[in-house]
Amino acid sequence: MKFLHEYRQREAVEKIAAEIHRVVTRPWTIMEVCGGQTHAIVKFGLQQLLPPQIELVHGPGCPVCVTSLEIIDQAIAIASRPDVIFCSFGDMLRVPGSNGDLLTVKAAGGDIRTVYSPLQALKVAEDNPHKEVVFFAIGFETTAPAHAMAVVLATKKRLRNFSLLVSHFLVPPAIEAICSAPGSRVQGFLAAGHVCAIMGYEQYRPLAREYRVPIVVTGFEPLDILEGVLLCVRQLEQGICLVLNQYARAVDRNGNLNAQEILELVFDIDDQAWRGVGSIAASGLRLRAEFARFDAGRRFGMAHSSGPDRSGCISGRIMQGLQKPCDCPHFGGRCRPEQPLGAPMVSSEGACAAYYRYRNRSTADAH
Amino acid sequence: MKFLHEYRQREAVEKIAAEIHRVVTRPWTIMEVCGGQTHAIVKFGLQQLLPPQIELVHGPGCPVCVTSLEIIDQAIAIASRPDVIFCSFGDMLRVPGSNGDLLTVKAAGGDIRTVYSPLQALKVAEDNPHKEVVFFAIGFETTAPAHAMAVVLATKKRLRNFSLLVSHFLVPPAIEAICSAPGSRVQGFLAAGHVCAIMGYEQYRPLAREYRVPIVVTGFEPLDILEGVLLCVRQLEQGICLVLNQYARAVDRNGNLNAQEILELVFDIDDQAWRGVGSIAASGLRLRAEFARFDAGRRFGMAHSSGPDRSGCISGRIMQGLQKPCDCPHFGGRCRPEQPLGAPMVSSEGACAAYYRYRNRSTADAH
Amino acid sequence: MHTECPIPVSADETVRLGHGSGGELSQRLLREYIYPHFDNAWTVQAHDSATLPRIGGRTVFTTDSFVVSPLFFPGGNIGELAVYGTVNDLAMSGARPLYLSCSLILEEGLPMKTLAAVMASMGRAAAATGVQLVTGDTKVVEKGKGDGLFINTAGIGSLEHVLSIAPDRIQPGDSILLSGDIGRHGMAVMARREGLEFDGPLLSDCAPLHEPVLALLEAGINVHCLRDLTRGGLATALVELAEGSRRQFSLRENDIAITEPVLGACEMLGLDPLYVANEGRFVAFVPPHQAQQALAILQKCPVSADSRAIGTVSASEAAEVILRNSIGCERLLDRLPGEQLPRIC
Amino acid sequence: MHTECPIPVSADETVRLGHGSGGELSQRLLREYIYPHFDNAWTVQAHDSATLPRIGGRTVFTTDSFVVSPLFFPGGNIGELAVYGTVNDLAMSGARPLYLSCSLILEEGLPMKTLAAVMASMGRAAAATGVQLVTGDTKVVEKGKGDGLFINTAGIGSLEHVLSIAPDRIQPGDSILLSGDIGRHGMAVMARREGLEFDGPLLSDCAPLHEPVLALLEAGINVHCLRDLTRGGLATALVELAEGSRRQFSLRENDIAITEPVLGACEMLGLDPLYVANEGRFVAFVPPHQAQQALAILQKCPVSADSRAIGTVSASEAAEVILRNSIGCERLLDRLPGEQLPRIC
Amino acid sequence: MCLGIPGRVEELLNESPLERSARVNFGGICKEINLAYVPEAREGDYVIVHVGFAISRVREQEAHRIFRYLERIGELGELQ
Amino acid sequence: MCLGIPGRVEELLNESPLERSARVNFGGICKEINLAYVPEAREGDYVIVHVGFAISRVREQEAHRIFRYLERIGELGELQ
Ligand code: SF4
Ligand code: SF4
Ligand SMILES: [Mg+2]
Ligand SMILES: [Mg+2]
Ligand SMILES: [Mg+2]
Ligand SMILES: [Mg+2]
Ligand SMILES: [Mg+2]
Ligand SMILES: [Mg+2]
Ligand SMILES: [Mg+2]
Ligand SMILES: [Mg+2]
Ligand SMILES: [Mg+2]
Ligand SMILES: [Mg+2]
Repeated sequence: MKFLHEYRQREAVEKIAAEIHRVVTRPWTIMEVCGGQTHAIVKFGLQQLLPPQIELVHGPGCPVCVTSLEIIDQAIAIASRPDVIFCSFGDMLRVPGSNGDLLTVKAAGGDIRTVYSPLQALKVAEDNPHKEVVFFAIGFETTAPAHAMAVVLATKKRLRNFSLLVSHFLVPPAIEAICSAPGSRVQGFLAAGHVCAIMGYEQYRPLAREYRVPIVVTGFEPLDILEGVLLCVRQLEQGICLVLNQYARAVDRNGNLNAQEILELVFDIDDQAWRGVGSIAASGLRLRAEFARFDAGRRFGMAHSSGPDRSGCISGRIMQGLQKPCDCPHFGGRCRPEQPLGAPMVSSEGACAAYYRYRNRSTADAH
Repeated sequence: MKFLHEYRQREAVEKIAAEIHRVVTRPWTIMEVCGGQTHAIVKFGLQQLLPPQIELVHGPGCPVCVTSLEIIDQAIAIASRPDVIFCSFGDMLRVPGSNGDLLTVKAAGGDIRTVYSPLQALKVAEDNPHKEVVFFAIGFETTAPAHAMAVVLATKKRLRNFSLLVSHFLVPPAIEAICSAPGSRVQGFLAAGHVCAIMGYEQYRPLAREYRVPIVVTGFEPLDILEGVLLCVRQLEQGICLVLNQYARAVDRNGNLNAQEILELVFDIDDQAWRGVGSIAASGLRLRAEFARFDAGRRFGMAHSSGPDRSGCISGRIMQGLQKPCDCPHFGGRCRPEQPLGAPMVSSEGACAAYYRYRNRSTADAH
Repeated sequence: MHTECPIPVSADETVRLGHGSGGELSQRLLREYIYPHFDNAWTVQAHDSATLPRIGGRTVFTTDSFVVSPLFFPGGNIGELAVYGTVNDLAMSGARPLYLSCSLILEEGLPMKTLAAVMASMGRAAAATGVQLVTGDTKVVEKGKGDGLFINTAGIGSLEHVLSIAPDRIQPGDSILLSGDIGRHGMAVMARREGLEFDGPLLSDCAPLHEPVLALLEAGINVHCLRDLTRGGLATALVELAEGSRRQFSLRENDIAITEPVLGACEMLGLDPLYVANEGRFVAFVPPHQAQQALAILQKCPVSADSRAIGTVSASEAAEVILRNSIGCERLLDRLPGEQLPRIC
Repeated sequence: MHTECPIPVSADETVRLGHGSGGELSQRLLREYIYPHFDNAWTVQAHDSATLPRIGGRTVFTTDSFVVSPLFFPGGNIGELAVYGTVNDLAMSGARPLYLSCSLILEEGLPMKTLAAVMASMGRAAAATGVQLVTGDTKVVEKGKGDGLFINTAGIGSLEHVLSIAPDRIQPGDSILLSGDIGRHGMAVMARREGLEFDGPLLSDCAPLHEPVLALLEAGINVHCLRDLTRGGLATALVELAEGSRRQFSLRENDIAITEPVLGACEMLGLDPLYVANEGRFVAFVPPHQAQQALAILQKCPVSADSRAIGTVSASEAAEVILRNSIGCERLLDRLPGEQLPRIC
Repeated sequence: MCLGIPGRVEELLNESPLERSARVNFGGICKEINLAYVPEAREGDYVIVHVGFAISRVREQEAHRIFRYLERIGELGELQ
Repeated sequence: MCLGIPGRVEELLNESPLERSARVNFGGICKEINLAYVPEAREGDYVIVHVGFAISRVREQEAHRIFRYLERIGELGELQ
């Protein structure tokens, strides 16, 4: 496939890796913000190509990982209703709430459907006028325009049985929170390419300046990630803190203005709770008052009621680079891939799941 | 089982049969009105015990057989609705409407449940508050009090999602219609024991007088039926036309007054269409105005729309004793037990099904 | 970090789609719920098939899927049924049942406890019958696309004699033996059906039938045909055999045992016990001169202790079944078109 | 009144509960829809089991239930799958597939046309593969308690050689051969799943594999182990074998063929093709000195024409599977916990 | 029409007039039956049951009538 | 977050602004994708697709930059 294969070529990858080896002189800790990048790093084993001085920290950029326990519990409550068809992206189904996950609800008879796109959920609503169709609208800036468009189209089509359970996150406030956290070890960031495809990257300049961290807008293929690391390390070695765009084939400085327009039409910025991390000011989106009738939480009278997460999962600290999976008391015990306690154990490229896979090896270097 | 086995004893049966043989001198045509009696006659082979002069004609006393095509079509339309749970006695499911039967609707996904009692349908309504529960209330005087009680209890329980598709028939007007039909061959009647358990048998006296037919209220076991025949034949031979009560262990002259009271509370008498026979004045029941909200036909806006029965089924004439199954052009061709065109082919004791079973025998004497 | 699994799969878990994925959950399901009840062959070979020792005699092969609802009914459950049903089909060929496969279709949401109870029951039933469960398969379907649990068993048996036991060997004069009272399984299941509930001493007859069959063969009875009475009941089985053999059967209703509770339930619902399902009854066609001996042998086995001769094969080639009933009349039995439905009339 | 049946069962009929009752409708279903596609054995014996000719060699026995949705997918349907799947499990023991059973669980409302098409396909698949469908069963479940059609097949094959083909025979140094490109079946099915629809040249690989296996054996290849790649895909199959043999496998990703459409679909949904189901691919473990010869034999059979050596068994007893990927890094493959779910991230 | 069979009243379950019910025994198996229309039925009585409702109480006296009649026929027959 | 992959626009299917869509080809398999946010995309263009929406158009020029850079590294390496 064009624009994929060429970024997975061994020769090119090795050249970039060699250049990183050549440039590095000291240890550096770099966070890839985005779960998609983490996925590629773990799956391709990219850490194996890096010099030992470079430590990659897996960031919080995975909506599956950061959606709060409270929202998961709301999703479970709504999906359990007999009058509801609940539509969700596949990877949300296994994320544990206070008591079970969405797959459990499905196994108990809840009508839960895996969708690829919010447009599919819209179609389900059109096809099932006697049911309430609720779409679990999770994501970052990349996904928000799709959800915004679903709201716009539902309005246009006068759908009365469609609503969204919104759990939307914004990246820049999270990066700022990580930078300003006491004890932060992160010295540079690979920013999330697809988020920037929507939002551009002007917002990162003040962060880079204020916290003195280089930020490189980075793609998702091995070559992209390694070049991102190279652009970051080169700055770190030289003491520079710029925002650079490694992923220029897909990202424009100003982002996608069409998408931003619809986004602003439908959503307001609001404070947001990140699972394991806590509330971060102005780091989320909620439906604007004009579209409040699409708010599933409101429609089904969801109370803000989940207690604190008592699972003992330390995912928040792992995603901030403060601790490692093996520091978690549940790792490999109560928490295992087939029954995850926390989100990083859910997908096979989640930080904890990746550690788990390599648990029996002397060298845990492959993650 | 007490009150069953003793009425199926060979010795007793043979004694009664011998008495009939002794009494008969000429041919007589007697109609057993009730489908339950027909069932017993066919299943036990009672015709084999009777002298050849006595011909039993199977009457119209089977709600499955006489419910009109229009009502069956309404049942099919209502049962096809996705918001409906349709409850019916088992034997109604195979009766053909203009286009398919209820089993076809079920196979296509309709939620159709076989119930043993209207009380079960009431329970289904209580258990499924988000669904419309419709009960197919078919029957004669015997069953009507059960349906009336369901309406009373639904009122008491304030059930808003329960309704009845009523198809109720009264026996005396049908007997009168048969007696007064041109060409009628029926010379005596075995009246339906369980109908009389509810209604008593005073109503039959004017009929017996006017049409000069003996009428014997008869039970359902071999001994009952044979005694009923004996009591009828004896009168015929002697030229007497009385109403006699063979089934005194279950039937009182005045019937069940408790049941009659509730029956009158809930139902009004009305004209009624009998499948294959046509409309008979004052031969049916409909819900009284006070209980109109339990009327499923009204609730679902059923139009009176079925065209005439174009199937060519001659069931009406068979049930009046005017023709025999083998006179029907479809018998054994388009109409067979596994795909009945008309109701008498539906149950294995229906007149046409019984004929069909014996079609390959030289002696068709067993029905 | 060498961690062991400290969590026993909790008893209130339910089946999830992942249990059918072939992944880790599937492995646990097999390890914890299924292998313990099977013979080592399957577990040890850890392969998708079982290599069996050489089979003496001709091989008999059969299969049945079991879809009973409810899964547990008075007197049995789907697991036993799945073992006995296939054992019985093998026995009806006169074969010694040897090996069974077991293929499960689980519906998402099935309680693990239910699965555990069914599998344990299968294991016990196999052990009691002397067959080995040697190969299997497990699939999981989405909620609403199954009915809790379906089980398929296929079976292999060996024919250790030279008789052909088949409908075409039925001869005029043959005595028809019935191994016990009828209608119990069907009515026991119906007693637990939603809405029809009734209670009382109604137990399924669910049982393995190879023992009386092998006893007949070992005693040298020239068995002409055998048939277990399952769906459709005694009447349907005999109609099939009458057609298969092109013979006329004459039955005596008085010799067909039906218990009072079965009769009561049938009368209440307007069902005919001759057409109600059984799971531990069979008919045997034997030459008239061996009928008494055969009956004595059957009556010695607990499962067929109430065997009786219920009729004979007549000389006519009419391919029909005639029942002479309790009051001395004749009734022609035929196949029902479909399922028996409860009547009101 | 001797009337013949003038009505052909109409093509727009659907399955009803009565078709599973054992009564007249059941008979018609068998006569018109099922028997025509089966060998005479079953029809003629008109019995609940098949008596088979004596089987030469040891007997291999296997079973699988097939629950694929949709029933028809690009490149195949559930009927073919049910024949090939069991043929393949027999072949993976090195057995010659001989006999299949066929047990259907029909959901009320299934169009008769669909059933007819599936059964015809099963009949053709069996004929093409040289196996005989000899015994079967049909059940009907209520609407909403099935998924159109489930098929179980059990299979019997004969082992005509003395090799043991099993995980514990895998040796250090063995060459791991893969019989073609992977991921096609799973993605072809997914392409037709409600809501995920995509179109393009994606055909299931659904095919029988006995021919290349028997060719290897006939050529005297000392086959150590075989495994067809079904649910869980290549990765799961190899992890199971690594655990079963307590050996470490090293794979070269570059030698594992994946077509562009499969890759495209996987990328789109965030799935890993190594874990996607196949229905016509297998891995063979052979001694290194015979690897070239084995590969040549496989490549001569159309179904395994694209066979390649994809890795080797190493001396370590770590019981793990290591993939060296296209950029030269190593990745440890393990079992997925459950089903692969489409990702957004 | 109207399948009705006799069963023995075993135990009253509900005494409220409209929902008056009892466990009724049919050859050993039991089912809850509405007795609203046959309030006079007592434990040990037989009732005729149709679609879950008792529609009449069996009068033992009347039930035996036919057997007495048959005996008379028998006697007559012997006389002849 | 945000699985996005490049596909080639094959054929415009719907031209209404909000529901603008095209058949997009991913290695041979095709899916209808919403193009409302990338109205400038023409047939033959590549777009990055996320949850059924095109979020940006791939700029070929920029896509080749890294390979030119690698060539330069290579040349430098040879010079050293
Ligand atoms: S091991 Fe489990 S509980 Fe611990 S941090 Fe990871 S996901 Fe959370
Ligand atoms: S044979 Fe069929 S069509 Fe003719 S009268 Fe009987 S039921 Fe009606
Ligand atoms: Mg069988
Ligand atoms: Mg059988
Ligand atoms: Mg069987
Ligand atoms: Mg299997
Ligand atoms: Mg279900
Ligand atoms: Mg198998
Ligand atoms: Mg296999
Ligand atoms: Mg298999
Ligand atoms: Mg069978
Ligand atoms: Mg279904």
